[in-house]
Amino acid sequence: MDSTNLQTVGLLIDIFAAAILVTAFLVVSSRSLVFYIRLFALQSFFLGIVAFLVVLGYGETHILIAAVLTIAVKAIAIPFVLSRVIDRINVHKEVDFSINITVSLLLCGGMVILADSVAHSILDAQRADAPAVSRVLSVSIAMMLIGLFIMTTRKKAITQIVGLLTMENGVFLSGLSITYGMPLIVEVGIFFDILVAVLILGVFIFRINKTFESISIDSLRSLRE
Amino acid sequence: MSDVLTFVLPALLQLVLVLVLAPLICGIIGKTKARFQHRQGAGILQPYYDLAKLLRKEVVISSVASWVFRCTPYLVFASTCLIALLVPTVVVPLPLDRVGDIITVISLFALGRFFVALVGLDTGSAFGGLGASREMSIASIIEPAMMLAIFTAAVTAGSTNLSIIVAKLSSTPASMMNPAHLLAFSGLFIVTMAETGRIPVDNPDTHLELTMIHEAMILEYSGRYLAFVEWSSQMKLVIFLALLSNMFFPLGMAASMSPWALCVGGAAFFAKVIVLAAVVAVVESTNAKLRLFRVPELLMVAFILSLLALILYFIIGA
Amino acid sequence: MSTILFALLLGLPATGTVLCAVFHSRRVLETITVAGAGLTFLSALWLVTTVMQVRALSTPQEWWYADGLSAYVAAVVSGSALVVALYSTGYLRRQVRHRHVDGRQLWLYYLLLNAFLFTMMVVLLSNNLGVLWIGSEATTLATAFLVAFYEREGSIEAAWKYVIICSVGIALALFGIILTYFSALHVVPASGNALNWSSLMLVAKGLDPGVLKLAFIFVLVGFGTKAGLAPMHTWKPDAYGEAPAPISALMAAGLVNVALYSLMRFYILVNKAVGGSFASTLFIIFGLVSMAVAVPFILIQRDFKRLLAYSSVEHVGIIVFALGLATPLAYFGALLHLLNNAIAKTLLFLTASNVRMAYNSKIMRRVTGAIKVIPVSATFLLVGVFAITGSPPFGLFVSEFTIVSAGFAGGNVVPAVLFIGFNAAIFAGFIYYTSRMVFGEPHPPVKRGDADTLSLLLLGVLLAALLMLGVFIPSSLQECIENALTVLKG
Amino acid sequence: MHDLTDWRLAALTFMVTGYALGALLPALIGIMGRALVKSVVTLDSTIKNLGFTIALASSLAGCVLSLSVLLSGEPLYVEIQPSLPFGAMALHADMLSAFFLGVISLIAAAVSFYSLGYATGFLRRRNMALLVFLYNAFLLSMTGVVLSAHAFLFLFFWEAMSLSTYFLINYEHEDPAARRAGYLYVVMTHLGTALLVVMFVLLFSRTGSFSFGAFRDPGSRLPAVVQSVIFLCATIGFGVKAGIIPLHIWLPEAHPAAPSNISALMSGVMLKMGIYGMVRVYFDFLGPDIPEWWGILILIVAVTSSVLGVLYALTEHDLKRLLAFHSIENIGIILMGIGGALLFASLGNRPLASLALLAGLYHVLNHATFKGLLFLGAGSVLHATHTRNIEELGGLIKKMPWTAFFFLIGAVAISALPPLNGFVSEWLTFQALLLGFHISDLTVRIAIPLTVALLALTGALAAACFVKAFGITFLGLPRSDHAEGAHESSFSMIAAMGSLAVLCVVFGVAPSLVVSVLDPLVSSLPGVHASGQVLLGGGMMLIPQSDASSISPLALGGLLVAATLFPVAAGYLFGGRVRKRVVMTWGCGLEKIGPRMQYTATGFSKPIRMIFSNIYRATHEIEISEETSPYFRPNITYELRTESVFLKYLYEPAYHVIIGSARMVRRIQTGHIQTYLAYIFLTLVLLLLFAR
Repeated sequence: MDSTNLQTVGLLIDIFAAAILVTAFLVVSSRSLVFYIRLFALQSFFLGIVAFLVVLGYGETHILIAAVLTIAVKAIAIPFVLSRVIDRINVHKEVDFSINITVSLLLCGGMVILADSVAHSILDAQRADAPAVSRVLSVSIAMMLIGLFIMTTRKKAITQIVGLLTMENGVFLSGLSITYGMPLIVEVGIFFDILVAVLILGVFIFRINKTFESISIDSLRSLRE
Repeated sequence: MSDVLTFVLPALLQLVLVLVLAPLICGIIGKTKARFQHRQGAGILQPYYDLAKLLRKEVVISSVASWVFRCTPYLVFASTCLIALLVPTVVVPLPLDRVGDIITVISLFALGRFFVALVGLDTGSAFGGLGASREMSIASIIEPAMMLAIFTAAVTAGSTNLSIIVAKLSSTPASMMNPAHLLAFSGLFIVTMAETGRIPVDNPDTHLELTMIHEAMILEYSGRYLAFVEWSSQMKLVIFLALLSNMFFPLGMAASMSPWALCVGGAAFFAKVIVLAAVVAVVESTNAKLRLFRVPELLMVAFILSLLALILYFIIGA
Repeated sequence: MSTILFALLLGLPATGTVLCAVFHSRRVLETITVAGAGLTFLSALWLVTTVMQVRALSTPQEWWYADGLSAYVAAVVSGSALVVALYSTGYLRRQVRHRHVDGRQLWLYYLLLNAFLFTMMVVLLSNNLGVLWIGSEATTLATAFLVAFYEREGSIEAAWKYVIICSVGIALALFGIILTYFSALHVVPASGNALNWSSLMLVAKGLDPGVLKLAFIFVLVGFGTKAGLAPMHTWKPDAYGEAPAPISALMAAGLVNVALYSLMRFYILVNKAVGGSFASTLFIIFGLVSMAVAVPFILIQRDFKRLLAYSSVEHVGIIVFALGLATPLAYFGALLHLLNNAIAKTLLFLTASNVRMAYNSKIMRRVTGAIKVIPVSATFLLVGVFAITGSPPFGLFVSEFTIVSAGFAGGNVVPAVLFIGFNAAIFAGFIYYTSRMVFGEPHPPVKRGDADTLSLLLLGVLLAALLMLGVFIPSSLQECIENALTVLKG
Repeated sequence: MHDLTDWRLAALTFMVTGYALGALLPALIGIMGRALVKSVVTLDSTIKNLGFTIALASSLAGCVLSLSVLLSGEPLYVEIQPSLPFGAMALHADMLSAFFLGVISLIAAAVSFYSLGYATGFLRRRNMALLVFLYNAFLLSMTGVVLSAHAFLFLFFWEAMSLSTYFLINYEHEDPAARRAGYLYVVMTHLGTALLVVMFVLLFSRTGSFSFGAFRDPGSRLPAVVQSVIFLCATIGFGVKAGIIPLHIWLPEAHPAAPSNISALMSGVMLKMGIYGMVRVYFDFLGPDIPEWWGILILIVAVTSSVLGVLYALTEHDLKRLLAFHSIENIGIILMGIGGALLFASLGNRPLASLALLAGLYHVLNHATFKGLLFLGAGSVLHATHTRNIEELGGLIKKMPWTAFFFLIGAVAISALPPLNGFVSEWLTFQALLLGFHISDLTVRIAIPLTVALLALTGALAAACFVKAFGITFLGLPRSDHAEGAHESSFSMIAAMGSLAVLCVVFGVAPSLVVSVLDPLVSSLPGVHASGQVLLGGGMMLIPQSDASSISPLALGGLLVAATLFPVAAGYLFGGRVRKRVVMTWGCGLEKIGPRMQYTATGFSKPIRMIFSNIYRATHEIEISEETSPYFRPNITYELRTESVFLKYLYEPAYHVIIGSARMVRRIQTGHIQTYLAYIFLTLVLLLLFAR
């Protein structure tokens, strides 16, 4: 594999990383649960593509499995589960925000800047891969912050799951693009965990809906000082 | 034989002196007061007759009273006698001066007072309680006042031993006139008036419940018990006068056992006590009895005077 | 030899889980769980002894690894698991008798209890940081339904908060792990081992400090959330308050220590790689903040399980603080405190469950005169509270005194003084509520009747252990701690 | 000499194991025996007898040990090697420890004997095994405190002492007052302990060792600032236990709440543990370089405690509360000695410092004896009448003559009246302070006279208070059925009180015994390191320092007795034997006087309340019910409250601040999961900023 292709791969990775970030912003800016899930599916799909690119570029074959899993679990399985949940309890719109959309977008921008500065500051410049790494790193840190931000500002239980998954996508992005994936078993285990987690949370959403006649977590406020 | 001469004899002599002198002084004071009131008044020997009479009369005891009631007269009398052995009157150093110092003297007075106050509560009469309460409250101020007053004299001598104080003072007559000393003296004088139950603090010869203090406590006493209590309070007066005179103006006190010196000392002591007794009588006759709750203010004055005396002594270093 | 050990330690709980999945009869489930926990505990002790001879041991492909530290924590965790398993039998019988629990729940309980133990063992014995992460996430998932066990509103709410918050935390931790991996990629010869603790320690000096710092921050927040360090502790009172008492006990005595263990691993690594006071400063700060945050909630509290939860926040703070002091004496104190806290917390949560069953309420206002209703449990409660607040003659006094003196000796005077102040305040709160619960007359009158003898005996043993640790530390334990200490020193 | 140490070791082991057994054995019997023995009463009485007898025996062993050290003058030092991370530990009995051990054991012996009778009152009512267990544990921990020569050991026993007393205060926990008292006590003392921990760890951080030997050695002197910090920590930490004002608030609550035999121990002995700590730290660890302000501070504390203590005592008519306040007063008097010692030492006048300290320690011994005696007396009264309120008592001297007599002795002693022990120690204190008059230092010249004045005031007020306490309780007519139905206590109780009364007399008339022991003790302390130079003349004469002033209590006592016989004889001489007629007290013309016509305790203290009204800030309300006619009032209730300044202006505000801020902080637990996630989010962001 010669250097030019390597560069193009690197370029593509950056592009898709950017695309992932954009999807995250779109999640922040939208108000329909279905749309959230679709966006998340898209996001995971891009992530899968990044994985494939890593395979192409660096010949880490075991990542192939990781890529397939990503698309299978995150772009298909989890969105499917979540949309089933939505249909069952037919709640489709996110109405209540803690912070309105424009402000949230501004804040997310701020987070990107922070992430970027952090990513730059920690890497010593004389590393060969410093610029590339720092770009992707900043994207994934930003993703995590944004995911967390979504969880703190949106009030539907579903949205919180989406926010969580967004964070994890961020983590994965970094995992793929700066370390070219982890040992296979670890990858598989992680996927398994996430799947189970989502299932459990799905179950809880059902129970919450059953007990509280709503999935707005504002109703989950009986335990406090 | 020799130590009988040097110890026991002088001690006993002094005790007898005080015992004998006490009723007389009261008689004199009584007479003077009577004169002030344009009365004839009883003879100055009247107190002796009273005591003799009381000693022979039968005793009436409350059925409520306990053994405290019966022991107290003897105890009070005993403690007063003991004090009489410790306070220099005619001659210094006293044979027993090492046994107890001024703090002891004050504490012994307190001991007597403690039991008399208990007697006040023992018979279950309201008067007794009233007297005891008032007595102890007043004592709680005059006792420290007295201590401070005497400490002023004590620190000049660098000792609380009465004989040493007196000896030191008589050796340096100049220090008798220093301001700290005079303050202390006036403090002690007020204390004396209060301690011996005189106007303006208390009125010894009335049984009016609103005013009386000391009399109220011993109201239930009669006959021999009363005799001893009265006698010891008369001795108390003499002792206080002795303190007043000798602690501050130890003029003409005998420094040895030589007959001549003793005579001079005796004369001086007699003179001083008479004078002071007269002063007491004058004060009593020219002042009105204070309301009970004004008394503390007067006593506070005594306390402050004594304290000032002590502090003053330090600041100007005497 | 080493393989057998790991096989036992991981296999026993795993098989226990599987068997529980198969069987449904109460008696069988009980036997499986107790036997599993007991054997795990024994093999953990065996591990401890073996690790004393050979510094560290690991499986051929280096997936599993154990040294003094992991052995020590494993022993503590499995020990408390055994106690909890034993107590659970009596507990659940009573619950079934009172119709609080049906057969399905019973089965689920034992199944998840075994799974919980298994996942904790995975974390403690994994050499690969990725596996460690998987294990930690799995502990959350295993306990999720246990927290929601009673299916009341409160328990579902608590479970939701628990899972969400911990998953968030753990996700951050994953990122930290990836960064560590990244920092090691070019240094460790075989990139397959680049996540392996053993190989990371070898090359620690060569790791990129900048990246590792960032990694540590994420790991600290991540595992700190699971350990319940303030301000990430918020799930703790809810989860501990709503879960069945034995589970709360195991979470406070086991899960917390597992999370602390993971923190320690990275702490050692970062100290070795970055050096300086970067990590230790963060630890001291988080420790003090956790203790400080616990104070007001303990001074004013209505629910005694939440009270204990906040006390757990405090004690995690104490341990982290001690680790932050970073002197051998402080490490010793931290490890000792880890054990003491585990025992005391188990004791108190289980006692609290006795109280709750007698009064059928965990609101402290409703509980008075316990000494007359449940004399034994009440005594244990009172004494246990004195133990947890660090009064002699109990173990926690020894460990806390060690930590304080280490703090002063290390020149961290102000933090140490704060430490003492917080402790005093917490003492005031604890004793206030406990004396109100224990003494006086029960009103309205409550039927007299304590827990079953086995449970009480169990509590007695725990109390005796605390008492013993207060007056002397067995030489074997001392060696064991020293052995773990060498690991901590890096 | 070797054999000496041998049997002293034996005594030590006997004592310690004795207490331990006394604690554990009865407890075991109590637990096991329930199954075996049917009748609870027999079981409990065996437990009681066993436990208290063992306590008695081991406290006697303690006496022997302490005497052997005090007389032989060579300390006992036992190295022990516990497996704890604090290095080698040691028990030691140097002169100071031995003295306090003696005080503990003396009182403990008396109280244990007393308890044999007293505790019968708890049979069938209470858990005897628990009482016995706690009692012995309490004694063990106190002996441990004075004997331990290692910071950890000391703190260990110190807290054990606090815990056992906490449980003892809660022994009758149905009474809400007891619970409140117990809580207040345990929290206050725990705060004190926290400061002690700081103190010890400060000492440790410099010396690197926890052993007292290391703290003591002059090589490890700390910088002046740290020294002062340690001094303050010690003063507050030990002051809480000693009950100095303003840290005293727990004391008047706790002492009444505990069973009376325990109150006797707490007031007589446990407070002295605080004093022990102070002396140990000031003169052993921190001496000899002492700044002047330490002494001044202690003197201020001392004066405040003594005067306010006695003033508050005067308004009390709960007998045990009254005694508790007197403990505060006496601690103040003790501290006058200690403060004086510090002051003189700081000015380099070591002999005088040593004299002052000697006076203080002497008063420690005395207060232990007479306060123990008084509390035991109060216990007997409580035992006989089931009330502590002296307004309901009276006339007990007829019902319980022995108790009355011994209580009277205690009262005379505590009022510092000759020739009993209280007088001697206060006299020595006076002498020490008065001799300080010759130091040419302005602060001293202001401080000393004020101290002397207030000491005098304290003594007088104490006398007034005990006239009230004894008079209202024992004299006059019984004021209630409680008092009517009173009966004399059992033999063991009387004997115990008697023995303490004898001690009060002995320590009074034979001061040379005590002084000759105390002087080498004091001069052995590095902070003082000089003899008090008290010449001991013939006839038990005390001549401090110069040849100037002196007393001879023995001679005084003798003369007093002789002089009491004299008037008897005189009266006989003049008027023959006394002729008595017994009639009812004159009732102002009414047929007979009733108990309600007597003076009440409240009435008794009225004049003093008026004199010191600005200290009491008393508020009283008179409630007159006029349902029938304004001329015939069926009942008039008079209620009087004196407010505690410290509670109102120090503790309550502090409490409100703390709780208020706690309420504020608790809001962070909002219940919103978003808030919680936001916390994580912000933490992360902050840390990222921190890392850059």
